[in-house]
Amino acid sequence: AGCGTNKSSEDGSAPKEGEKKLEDFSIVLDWYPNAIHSFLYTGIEKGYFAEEGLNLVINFPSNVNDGISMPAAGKADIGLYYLQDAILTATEENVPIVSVGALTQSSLNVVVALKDSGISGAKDLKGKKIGYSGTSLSEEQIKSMLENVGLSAEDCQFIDVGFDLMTALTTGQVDATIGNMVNHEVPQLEENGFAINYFYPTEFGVPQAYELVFLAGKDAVEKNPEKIQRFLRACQKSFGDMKENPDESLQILLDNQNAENFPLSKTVEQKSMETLLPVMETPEAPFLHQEVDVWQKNADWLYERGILSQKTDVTPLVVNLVD
Amino acid sequence: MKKNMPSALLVLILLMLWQGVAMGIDAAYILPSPTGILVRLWELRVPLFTVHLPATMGITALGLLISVVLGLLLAIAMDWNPKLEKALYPVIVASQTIPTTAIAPLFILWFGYSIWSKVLVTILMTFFPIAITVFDGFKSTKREMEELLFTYGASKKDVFLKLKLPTALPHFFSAIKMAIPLSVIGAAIAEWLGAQKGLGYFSKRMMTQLDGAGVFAPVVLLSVVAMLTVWVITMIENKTITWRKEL
Amino acid sequence: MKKNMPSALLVLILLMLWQGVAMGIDAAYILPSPTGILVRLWELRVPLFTVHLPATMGITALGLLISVVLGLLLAIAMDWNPKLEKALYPVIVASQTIPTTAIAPLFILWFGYSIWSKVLVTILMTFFPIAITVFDGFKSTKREMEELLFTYGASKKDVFLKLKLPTALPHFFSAIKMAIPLSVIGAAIAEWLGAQKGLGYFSKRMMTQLDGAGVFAPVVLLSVVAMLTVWVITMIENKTITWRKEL
Amino acid sequence: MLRFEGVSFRYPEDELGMMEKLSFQVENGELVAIIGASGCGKSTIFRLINGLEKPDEGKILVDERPIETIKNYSAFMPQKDLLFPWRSIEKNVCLPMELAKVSVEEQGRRTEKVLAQVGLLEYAKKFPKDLSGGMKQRAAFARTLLSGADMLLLDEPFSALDYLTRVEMQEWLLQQWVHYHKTILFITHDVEEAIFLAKRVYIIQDSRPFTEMECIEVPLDYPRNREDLKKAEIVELKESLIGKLRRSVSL
Amino acid sequence: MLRFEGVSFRYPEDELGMMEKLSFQVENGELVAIIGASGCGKSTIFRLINGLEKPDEGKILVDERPIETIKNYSAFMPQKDLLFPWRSIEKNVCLPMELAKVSVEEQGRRTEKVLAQVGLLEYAKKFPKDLSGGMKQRAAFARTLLSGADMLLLDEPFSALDYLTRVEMQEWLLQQWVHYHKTILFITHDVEEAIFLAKRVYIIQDSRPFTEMECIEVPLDYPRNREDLKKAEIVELKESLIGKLRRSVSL
Ligand SMILES: Nc1ncnc2c1ncn2[C@@H]1O[C@H](COP(=O)(O)OP(=O)(O)OP(=O)(O)O)[C@@H](O)[C@H]1O
Ligand SMILES: Nc1ncnc2c1ncn2[C@@H]1O[C@H](COP(=O)(O)OP(=O)(O)OP(=O)(O)O)[C@@H](O)[C@H]1O
Ligand SMILES: Cc1ncc(C[n+]2csc(CCO)c2C)c(N)n1
Ligand SMILES: [Mg+2]
Ligand SMILES: [Mg+2]
Repeated sequence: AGCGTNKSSEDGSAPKEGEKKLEDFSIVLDWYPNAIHSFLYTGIEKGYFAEEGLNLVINFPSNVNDGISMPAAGKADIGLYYLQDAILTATEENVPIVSVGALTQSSLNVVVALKDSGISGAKDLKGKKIGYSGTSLSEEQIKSMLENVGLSAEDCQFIDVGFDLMTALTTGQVDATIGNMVNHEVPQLEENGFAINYFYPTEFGVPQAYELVFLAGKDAVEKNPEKIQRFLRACQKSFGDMKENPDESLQILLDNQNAENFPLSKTVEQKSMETLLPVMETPEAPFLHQEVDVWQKNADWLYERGILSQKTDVTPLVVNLVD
Repeated sequence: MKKNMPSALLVLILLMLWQGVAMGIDAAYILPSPTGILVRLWELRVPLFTVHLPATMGITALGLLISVVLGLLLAIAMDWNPKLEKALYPVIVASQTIPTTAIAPLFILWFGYSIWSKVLVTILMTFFPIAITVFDGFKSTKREMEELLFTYGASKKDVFLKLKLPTALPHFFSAIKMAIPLSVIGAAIAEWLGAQKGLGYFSKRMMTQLDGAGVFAPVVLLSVVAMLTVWVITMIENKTITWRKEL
Repeated sequence: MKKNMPSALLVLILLMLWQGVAMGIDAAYILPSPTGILVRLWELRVPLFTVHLPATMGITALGLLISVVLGLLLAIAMDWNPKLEKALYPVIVASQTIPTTAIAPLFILWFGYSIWSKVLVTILMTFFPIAITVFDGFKSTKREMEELLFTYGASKKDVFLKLKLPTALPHFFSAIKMAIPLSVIGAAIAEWLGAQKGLGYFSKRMMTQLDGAGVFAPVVLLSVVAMLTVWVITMIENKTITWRKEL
Repeated sequence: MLRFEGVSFRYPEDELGMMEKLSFQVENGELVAIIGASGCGKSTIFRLINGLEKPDEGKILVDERPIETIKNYSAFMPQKDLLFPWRSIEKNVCLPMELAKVSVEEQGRRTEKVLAQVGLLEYAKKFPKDLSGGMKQRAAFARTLLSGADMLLLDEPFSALDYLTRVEMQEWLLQQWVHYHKTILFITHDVEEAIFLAKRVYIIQDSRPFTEMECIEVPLDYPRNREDLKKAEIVELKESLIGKLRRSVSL
Repeated sequence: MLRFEGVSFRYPEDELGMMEKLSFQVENGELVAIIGASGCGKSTIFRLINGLEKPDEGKILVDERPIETIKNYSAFMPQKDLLFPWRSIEKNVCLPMELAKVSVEEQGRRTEKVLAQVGLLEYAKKFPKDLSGGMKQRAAFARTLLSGADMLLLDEPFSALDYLTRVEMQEWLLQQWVHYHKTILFITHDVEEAIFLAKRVYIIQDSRPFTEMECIEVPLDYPRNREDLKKAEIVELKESLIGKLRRSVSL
């Protein structure tokens, strides 16, 4: 294993020796595999990636931001990450990254609290302990929600709980968490017998966004766009299967799950799938489609909130490689 | 000053190398340059020095203090009573092999996000090395000297005070010097598990934002503080122990 | 066997206490009971033993090996050349104060999810203590003995082989025994930072699911392995070093 | 009174026993020398008296009480100086008094006196590593004298001293003995020293294990004079003692 | 040939110098004794010859070459035994030969022979801690003899030995000397020993710093006989030597 500074040379220029020899293509997920990732497993199972000459290697993130840092450092071909965080990191830290596709057309991120806590909207968050995954935007989202309802965020406590969003909430370590997915955490908590309240940050002034986007290294996209195109094509094909036959797709996911590590509940994932399918592809936008406009709106909002230090044109961040 | 020249030179060369490589890579989120780190340290001086440094220092100081007291007590107890030694020593050695960091998340369930969950991690990291090193120090007293004291009718306490304590003193210093970095590591780990302030927390936060220089700034701060402490202790040691090669 | 009785008894009492408290709390995610952990260990035996244990052992073994080799080489080099010592020793001591864990997330950016990012953390945790302890061992040779060898016309190499090496041997053993638990902790930390397998990783995942017994199962496994290794090394040490109190 | 009653002893490392059913006794206030070939077991006898080794068989009594039951009955000057490197000479000499809880002023007084007598006053503040071999031996001797015990066990106390210093130390020891009338056992390789100092001389002979020690009375009264050593009977005694020293080692 | 040329030396810890402008010389193949009061600086002279201390002034030459430029010219037997605790007696004795790259068989042969001569053959496999004080001293002596150097420096080599063992060791040393004709310097407190062994005796007198050593020729030829010591002139010499030993210490 080498020290990877000359990142693109290994990935980009591997010669294709016919159909047999598959090229490794590594992806870093945003979270542990769940329904939203079904299409990837389906694609592997059905050989769609192999058809494109790719051997898809799925990595789970070990840090919350691996989805952006690994492709940026050239240690992965693609990563799944959150749109607003991607804008922030890419512009503020000059991380050479571009988005090559959107996974969902709307936000899924919700604030969750136990019913007992009496938190049912942004106004109740004042002075509470709020757990988040360490993405700095979560803090800003809470603050902006509070200000949106005319409160100040002064005495909110933010606690970085990493991947332990659900446990921090259920064990009473925090009063509310942000960074839960409406499709997964919500039904999961309900199935586990917790009565919860949840609400979207978008209800309180945070702009709609493609929750998750595919990020690739700028270099890699410029030097070898074709490789990523192949990946995206296979994804689209896989998503087609997922849409056609969600149960089969889910089953493949469940078969591939790492039960000892992150067991999935079939009923929860079924609910999740129901929530997801309508937002991953809409009548207006096909799967993976993204509009620079949505990006720009978010960037402008970030600037207004004082999070982005400059007004930024995000056009270079968005590259549509397939349609 | 003069005798530190070679070392200063080496550090300088290493820093220059680092700077060179960092400038070559030119991606602060992969490897920030030393100058970049310094700049960031300056920019962040207010939160770092007023909030995060005190928080981490509090954890390490408290943790170290408790560890030293506990470790010494345990070492003394084991030296005092062979039964206790037989019972405790293997357990201590064994307990040292427990990867405390792995169960550290549980501490948060026990103590919440209070300082104690972090102090506990620090204690668990430093307590065992101190106890064992000091105890080994007690054990390494010269047999013949112990016998001599015994013939003077020395009580156990006398043997302890007059012979074992001086013999173990160098070990005690080594233990402290070993424990300081460990306590810092312990605190950094603890702050990862969940904290609202502290240099470890700060560093992690910067990592999430891929702010490489920001990751290093608190690390540099922490190790400067640790270095100073180790240096002070070495000074005290050199003043105290003049007979190392004569025993 | 018999001489381990007190220790076995103590462990038993502690375990029973633990069991009692755990049953009192009756919330495995806060404090699992020892029996619960054993049951879980049994249930999880296949993935633990076939996947995660080998992964972690690989990291620690590789890390330790490199650390020992590097640490010894460095200690020898510093002993060999006073200039090197002057240059390196302060740097090594200082570098020990760097909370490596805090910058460890960067290693993943350097080495990706390969084993090397984890091995690096392990090395950084164990390398310095080994180098320093062994070097201190070299330094603690008795002055008069060194002088004697010198009058025999011993070369530097001779003094090293005939005097310093035997003198430092006990230090070497201490260093190894200290490094083993540290390497395990290092591996556990590294696996936290990013891994797809390994006992530390496994334990962390179990935490996310609030499976308290599942958190402890790999921890128990790890420390049993570490304990066995330390035990083996202690056996070797006792066979080798019969003159500790005579020097 | 010190009494060995049928004491047997063997070092676990050795095949042959050291001594078997050894009995002898030393009265209170006696000054007794032990001589014998190198490695014959002299130091071992001291180790037994001090309780540093346990007899395999038999009893060792001091004032009719088994030594296991009493404390502080003897002061031992070992063959090696065993000065503590972290204590100055002064502090080293104080050690037994510290243990006996002697007041600090008293310690200071006695230390000063004894250091003057062994000729180390100007070295009081130095550390053992700065002293010559003979000086260290004198410091160890001074330390032993200041322990309050009634029985002194001296293992080759003057071996590293030059002739004159040695003679002075011997004379000084005799004075001390006459003054305080402590029981003194000492090991020496210097037959003349044994005769000059001791009332009785025990000789360990070569057989291994040895079962008895021959005892020879020195026909001199105290106070003694160096000139006495030139008396014909004493010169003869000396020759006969040397003759009696059969080595257990085969050269 | 060993020559001191105006050597001055002072331990940094001391105020007073140890020696000043000291000059003397020892011919190759000579056997020379050094006597002097305890703490007068005898061991220090050996440390200087060995290069363990550097003279503040003056030169020390061996065979006309400054000692800094040569190696392996002397074998030193220190006052303490300094046996390595991790080596058996056998291995301890081998040490200088290992350093001189003597073949293993040769080492074995010589070790066995010398151990037999010092009466430690059956202790060859034992470790230092299992030996008596005198035995350790003999082991250290054996070790020194086996170092190949042409000049032996013996610091009180026989101080811990009983009279008979000591006499035998002395005689054996003389034999060795006659046989190999090495240069031997030894420190002793036993004036008789000095006279019996040495051709010349250096006496260090009390003034501090000392500037010269008085040299006395022993009027005896080699090989010598113990009986010679009873000659009137030798007895007289002995008395006069003792008379000359002025202590530098004030008792
Ligand atoms: N390492 C040292 N550092 C400082 N002073 C020392 C050192 N070694 C010896 N001295 C001093 O030097 C003087 C002479 O010491 P040296 O060992 O040469 O005496 P010596 O003639 O061998 O005496 P002895 O017969 O008692 O062994 C002593 O007064 C001692 O205090
Ligand atoms: N700790 C020990 N372990 C094993 N054997 C020992 C130990 N100490 C001494 N011996 C053995 O016991 C014998 C007698 O030793 P001791 O020290 O009593 O002799 P010594 O008469 O004092 O001789 P010296 O005059 O040489 O000091 C020796 O043969 C030695 O090998
Ligand atoms: C199933 C599932 N649960 C939680 C997250 C984490 N997450 C969702 S939104 C958000 C905040 C981004 O600023 C975070 C951390 C996920 N990715 N997938
Ligand atoms: Mg003895
Ligand atoms: Mg001397």
